[in-house]
Amino acid sequence: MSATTTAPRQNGFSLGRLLLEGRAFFALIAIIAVFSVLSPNYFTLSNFLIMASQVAIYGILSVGMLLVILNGGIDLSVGSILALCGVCAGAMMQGIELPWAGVILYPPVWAVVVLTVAVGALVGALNGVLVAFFKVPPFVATLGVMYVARGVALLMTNGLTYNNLRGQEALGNTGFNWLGFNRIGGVPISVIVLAVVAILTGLMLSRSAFGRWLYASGGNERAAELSGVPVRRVKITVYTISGALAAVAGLVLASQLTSAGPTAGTTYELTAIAAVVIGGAALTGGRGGVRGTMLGAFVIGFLSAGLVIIGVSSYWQTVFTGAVIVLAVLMNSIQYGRGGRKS
Amino acid sequence: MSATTTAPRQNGFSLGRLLLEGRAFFALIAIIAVFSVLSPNYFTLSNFLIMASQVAIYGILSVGMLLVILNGGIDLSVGSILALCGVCAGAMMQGIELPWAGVILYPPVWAVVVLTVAVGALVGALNGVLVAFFKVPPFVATLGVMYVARGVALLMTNGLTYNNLRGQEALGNTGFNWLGFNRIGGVPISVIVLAVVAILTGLMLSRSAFGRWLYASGGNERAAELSGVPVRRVKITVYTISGALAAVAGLVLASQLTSAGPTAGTTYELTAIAAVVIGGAALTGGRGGVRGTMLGAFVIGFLSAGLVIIGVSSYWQTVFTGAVIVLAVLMNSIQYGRGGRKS
Amino acid sequence: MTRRTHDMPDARTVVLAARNVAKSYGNVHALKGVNFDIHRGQVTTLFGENGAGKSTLMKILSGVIQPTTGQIILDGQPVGFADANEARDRGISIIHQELSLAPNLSVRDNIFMGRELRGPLGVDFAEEERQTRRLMEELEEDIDPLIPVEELRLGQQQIVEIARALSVDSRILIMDEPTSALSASEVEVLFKVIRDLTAKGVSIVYISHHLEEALTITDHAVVLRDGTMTAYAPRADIDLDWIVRNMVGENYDLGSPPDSDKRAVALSIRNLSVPDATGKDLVQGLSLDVRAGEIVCIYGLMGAGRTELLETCAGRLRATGGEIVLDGHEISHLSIGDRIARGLALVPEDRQRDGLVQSMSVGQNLSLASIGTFTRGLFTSPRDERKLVEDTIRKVTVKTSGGGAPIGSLSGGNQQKVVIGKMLATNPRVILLDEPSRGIDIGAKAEVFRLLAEGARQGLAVIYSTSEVGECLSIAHRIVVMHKGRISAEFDSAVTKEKIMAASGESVAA
Amino acid sequence: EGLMTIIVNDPANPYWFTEGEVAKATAEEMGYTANVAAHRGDTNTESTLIDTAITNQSVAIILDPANADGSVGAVQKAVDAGIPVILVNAEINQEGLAKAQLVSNNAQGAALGAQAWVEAMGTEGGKFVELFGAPSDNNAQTRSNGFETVLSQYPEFEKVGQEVANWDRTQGYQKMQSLLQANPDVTGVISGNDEMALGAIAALKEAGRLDGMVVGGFDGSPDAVEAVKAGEMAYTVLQPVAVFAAEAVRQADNVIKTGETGADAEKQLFDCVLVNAENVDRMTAPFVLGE
Ligand SMILES: Nc1ncnc2c1ncn2[C@@H]1O[C@H](COP(=O)(O)OP(=O)(O)OP(=O)(O)O)[C@@H](O)[C@H]1O
Ligand SMILES: Nc1ncnc2c1ncn2[C@@H]1O[C@H](COP(=O)(O)OP(=O)(O)OP(=O)(O)O)[C@@H](O)[C@H]1O
Ligand SMILES: O[C@@H]1[C@H](O)[C@H](O)CO[C@H]1O
Ligand SMILES: [Mg+2]
Ligand SMILES: [Mg+2]
Repeated sequence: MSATTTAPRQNGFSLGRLLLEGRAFFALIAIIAVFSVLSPNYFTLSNFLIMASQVAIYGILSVGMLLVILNGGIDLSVGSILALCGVCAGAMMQGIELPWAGVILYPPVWAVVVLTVAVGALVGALNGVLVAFFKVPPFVATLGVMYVARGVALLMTNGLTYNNLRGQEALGNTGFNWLGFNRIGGVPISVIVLAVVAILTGLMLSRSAFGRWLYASGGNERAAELSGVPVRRVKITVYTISGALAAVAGLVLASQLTSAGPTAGTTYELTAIAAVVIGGAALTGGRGGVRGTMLGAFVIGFLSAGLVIIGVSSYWQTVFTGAVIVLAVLMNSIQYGRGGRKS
Repeated sequence: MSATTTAPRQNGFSLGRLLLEGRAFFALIAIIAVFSVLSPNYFTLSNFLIMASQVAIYGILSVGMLLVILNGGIDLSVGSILALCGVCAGAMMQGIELPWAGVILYPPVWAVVVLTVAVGALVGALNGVLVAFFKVPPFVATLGVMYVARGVALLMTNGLTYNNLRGQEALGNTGFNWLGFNRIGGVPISVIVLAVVAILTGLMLSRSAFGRWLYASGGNERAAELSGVPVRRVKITVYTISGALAAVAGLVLASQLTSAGPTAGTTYELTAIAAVVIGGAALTGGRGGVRGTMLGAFVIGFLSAGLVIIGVSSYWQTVFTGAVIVLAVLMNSIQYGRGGRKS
Repeated sequence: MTRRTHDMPDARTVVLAARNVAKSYGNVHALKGVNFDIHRGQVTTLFGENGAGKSTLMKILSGVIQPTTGQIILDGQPVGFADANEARDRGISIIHQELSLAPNLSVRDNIFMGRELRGPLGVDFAEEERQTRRLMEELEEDIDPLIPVEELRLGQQQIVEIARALSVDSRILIMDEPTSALSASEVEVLFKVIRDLTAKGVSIVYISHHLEEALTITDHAVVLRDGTMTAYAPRADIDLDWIVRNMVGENYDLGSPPDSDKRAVALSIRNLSVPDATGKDLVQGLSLDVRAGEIVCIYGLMGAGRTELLETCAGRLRATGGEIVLDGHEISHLSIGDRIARGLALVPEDRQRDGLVQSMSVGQNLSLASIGTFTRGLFTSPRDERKLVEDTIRKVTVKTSGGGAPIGSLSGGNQQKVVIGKMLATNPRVILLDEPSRGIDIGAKAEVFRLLAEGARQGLAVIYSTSEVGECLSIAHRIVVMHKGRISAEFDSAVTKEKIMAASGESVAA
Repeated sequence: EGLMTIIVNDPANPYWFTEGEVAKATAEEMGYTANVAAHRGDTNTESTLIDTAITNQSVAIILDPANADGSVGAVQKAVDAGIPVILVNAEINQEGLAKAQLVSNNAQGAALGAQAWVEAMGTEGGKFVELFGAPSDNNAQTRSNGFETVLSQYPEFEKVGQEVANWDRTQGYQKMQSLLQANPDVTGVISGNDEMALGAIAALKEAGRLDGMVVGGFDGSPDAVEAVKAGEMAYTVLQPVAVFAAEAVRQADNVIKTGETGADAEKQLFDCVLVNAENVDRMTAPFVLGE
């Protein structure tokens, strides 16, 4: 049994272990090697940065998904929450009209960001409450919320897209595209956001009481409960975080595109789940880690970018994506297949 | 604990039990009642038959999905298999060219049907092998196959739709649209196909050794294995059946549209899963039955048809669909929430 | 103590034998070249400490796992079983130490799962049901063949497990702690069944940590220690002392209750009622006070409501009436975690279901209930955690390669010790133990008793639920007998076994 | 000559498939290498594909934008990287970014279609339903408005239902079935594209209601052409996608070589043509009507 699949032990990062454990790592190396041979444009710093910024969206969603999956749940609503939050941010950037007061409010960008994340967290919390208090199976609760959130996003915009999220100097709400466009030391902000999210989550999982609670309640909810773990609180928290991270992803995406549409993020939940599972997490809960999930997200992102770069037809892209998902997990499974006793 | 959630006992059909157990039943009644009040055209025989024929597609998929879910798995590939099989049928109806022999084969319709179902079963078996032998988690295996099957369907047709599946007298391959167009005693063939599939599956689940094996391995795979249940064979079989039923659904759909396109069935897997879960099955395996699944399928189908008939906007349709899925399951959960001990 | 005390008996009666069987998991050597014989029509009992390798050996003999080296000889012929089904086809069946039932299926379906009786219309359910009823009659249990197994108590589930093994008609029946959740009278019934079977020529292997009980059924005793066989003897030559000496190398006296000085009431249960899912009261208006420093045993038959009582005190179940007062504060509204923080801890009955997180390591399981004690600000302190884990492993004598080992690699008894250690590590003021001795060896039991006695001296209040009268007498200051959700009698430590059993409604068997 | 990146919506629709294929063939004829990629209506995927085009040092991008508003950022990115972008089929709501926007004249086409539909319906009037495309696509609204403009002049026709069927045949089929239940007396269907119209035709056939029903499509796709031939569809409005896809590549080539598209304006509308029983035999290739 290895640290990517059980709760991480406390020995920090180790390249040797990484090599041994994460077969996803080999998949990633293989992908990079193959495409570097096939296209001279693949193995360049600028391309890696671009690909990383593309991975950021999925990566941020995957981290939230990982928490939910560690808890033994699943969150199908992240794509819709992403869209809903993007649209909310768009609406706020366009100004909130208060008809009774006869004014239009233009919140500054930081307020837009905070409020948007709050909306995502709220929708996530709704998932959590449905699952934890009303005992609706996660698949169904989040499937329902997926439809509802998408519908609300469509209703809010009447199907249209908010454009021009750049704000205006005069209104004091410029800076929204900073997230998507700027770079710090050459690294796109979105990649930095992903890194921060991943590191914080990694620390939380390996070093905090909450992390331990999460692994425990995902592994055996009854035993965790009897050991004093507040299992419901843990549940609601992970769905809330997942919702909030979907909002962050929505913000990053809206900022990259400087527009926000209600159909954004469709089927992203599947990609996020695939990343988590390629990264070695078990859908039954209790096993998995951030490092693996990041590898999984990069495998998917680097693969699809590579296929586009070498100009494979979009039909073949579909075929390859499916095949690689299965192969990457197959390698993981062969490794763990013989593992310890099951409960 | 009730018979819809545990392996069915053998006391046959009982209206009293149905009323008591399946809250999905109430959801269905409520839906019918509400829409009948809202539109005079809802509560008519012809509308019920049309709605039933729309339900048929999802219903047939749901039955296969039920078997997989009883086994503790999930099958995300059914929508793609549906498309792939539709396209295969289309290709065969257009004639299979054998360039080396210089002839074009036009198989008769019965052969097309048999071969198409065989293709579906084969793809399903691939899922089964990945899950049973290579220990790939079902979510991932079928997600991968979902992409691959869709890609293959697109490649086969180059993105185009096979039209004109009526066949020609001269070629002896007419009759394909019989499935989708004809009626027996006023009942659309597709509905009859659904009924036959449901009844056979119900019998299999409640009366055959295979049914018990399925419930046993979904309930506790290790215990089942130690008791001599051929758990791998059971696994492969359920995925194979699911694939074959997806092929049947693909045939029915292609026959209804008299055309077969590679993008058919997108996201149908979610609808099928929702039907199974609304019908009271547990995604953890071992609990559920055909009766509940049928109720679930009808709840979804009658709801979405009703929303169209009363002319609700498509955005609100999305919102309502999500809300009803959650509500229907919520009612189920409240019932079972206090249920017995879990393993 | 690696020398056999007797020579092997007549080899012709041996039906199944292990020859030089060894089994290793990485560098854990569970078995180190064991020879073991099963005699036709007799009961061979296997004794040994937790982790000695008993279950491992039995799994090898029944084909569940394969030995690393060595041979299995069936009727004089070397055989190799690919899996449990192959062994069962050759007449060998096993009752596993950990339950292996499908909770969603009925009793009937569990018993015939994988071996369906076929009729003209598929499975012959009526015949299966009839046979199930007959088995239940034979075991003197009133269990409905159509009830889902998940609705049964642990003990009843164990009966189902036994019934399933009996229904196979095997020549060799291996029972790995079949009675750990059974009451004395049920054990009696089982022994009667075993005697009938041996009379018919069926060979039995029996494993139990209830040594006295096991002695009454033994024909041959074999002792395993650290993966090697340390002693063999026929029934005539052994007694309790012999077993313990060979098992652990020294003798243990479970002793008598520690002195106690009456202190303040630590836990006060007043007029408590707990319903089941159907609203029927499993605990009916029960009141009980436990003082700091006092050890109270609750004795009762299966189904007396002890588990519900303890789980309600711990916060898992909700009471419909009554109060639970800890150190003068009503705690009914508190969460489980808050109760633990205030010093009330429960060691649950079913370790697989309620005790252990299979996906976590031994150390993480041990520290799970006391994360707060090694959290500094936002983060946990790995060093403090390691110290806590190592201390606890030593305290409850868990046999493991270290805190990082997966919990599933531990033997059944050692897993039980982890569950006990986890709750002791929370430094409770009141500890509730629900049949904690299930599956732990006599040495470990003595250690647990010593810990409890030591705790009591320092003011710990203990409620200890047990189905073994002997345990009550060895540890309790006060013995409370529960019957059908009420306290039917209370005794001090000077009482006799017979009196206790009579109060529980148990017919004292011969 | 360099790489031309062609980004279409979803090649699983014959319309977009043709768009990509024609553009590719034209580019290759002119000596370029060409990649066809698909964003499937997702602006994020589109943005990713633009990134890739930049990485691949494309000399020009032919783009069918995913969203009138949502694609502006992606186009901007390509322009900032110095790559000329020619938009085809759909517009973006900002001028001065792309070198050219070549689209069919959807308003004209819709009016053409509506007029043909009115003629086919005859004079006594009747009830009809409309199938609406994906709301995220501007063309859906433009066409619907075009229909409305014409039909509002004929009060004898009453629109009794409108459903979104997302350009999709199966959805067209199911929505039509329900619409038919809600309004048993409809005699006409007007559809935003051919796929939805073909779905409606299947539903009408199944209900035995196709006779006497007027179904109008939009696109001029091969399947619709067959349906017109078979007398099942009254007409389809042919979008000259093959023409402007090729023209887009030629203008891109001009920009690469001369810096100018050679056309007068950025927005260039290509008029649609009506295909009905009279001229249907003149179809020579997918989306190409011969003289
Ligand atoms: N899957 C495994 N991986 C690693 N070690 C194992 C595994 N299974 C058993 N062991 C080790 O083998 C040894 C023997 O275990 P076994 O279960 O046979 O003990 P036992 O005699 O049955 O004990 P108990 O009385 O507690 O049931 C133990 O040290 C245990 O930790
Ligand atoms: N989940 C359940 N569903 C239905 N009945 C139950 C359930 N749990 C317990 N019971 C019933 O409640 C009663 C009390 O059971 P409980 O487990 O408390 O007994 P106990 O005294 O702890 O006995 P033991 O621990 O020896 O099994 C029994 O009659 C039992 O059948
Ligand atoms: O113009 C196109 C076609 O009508 C196609 O059928 C759907 O998408 C629209 O944008
Ligand atoms: Mg054991
Ligand atoms: Mg109990």
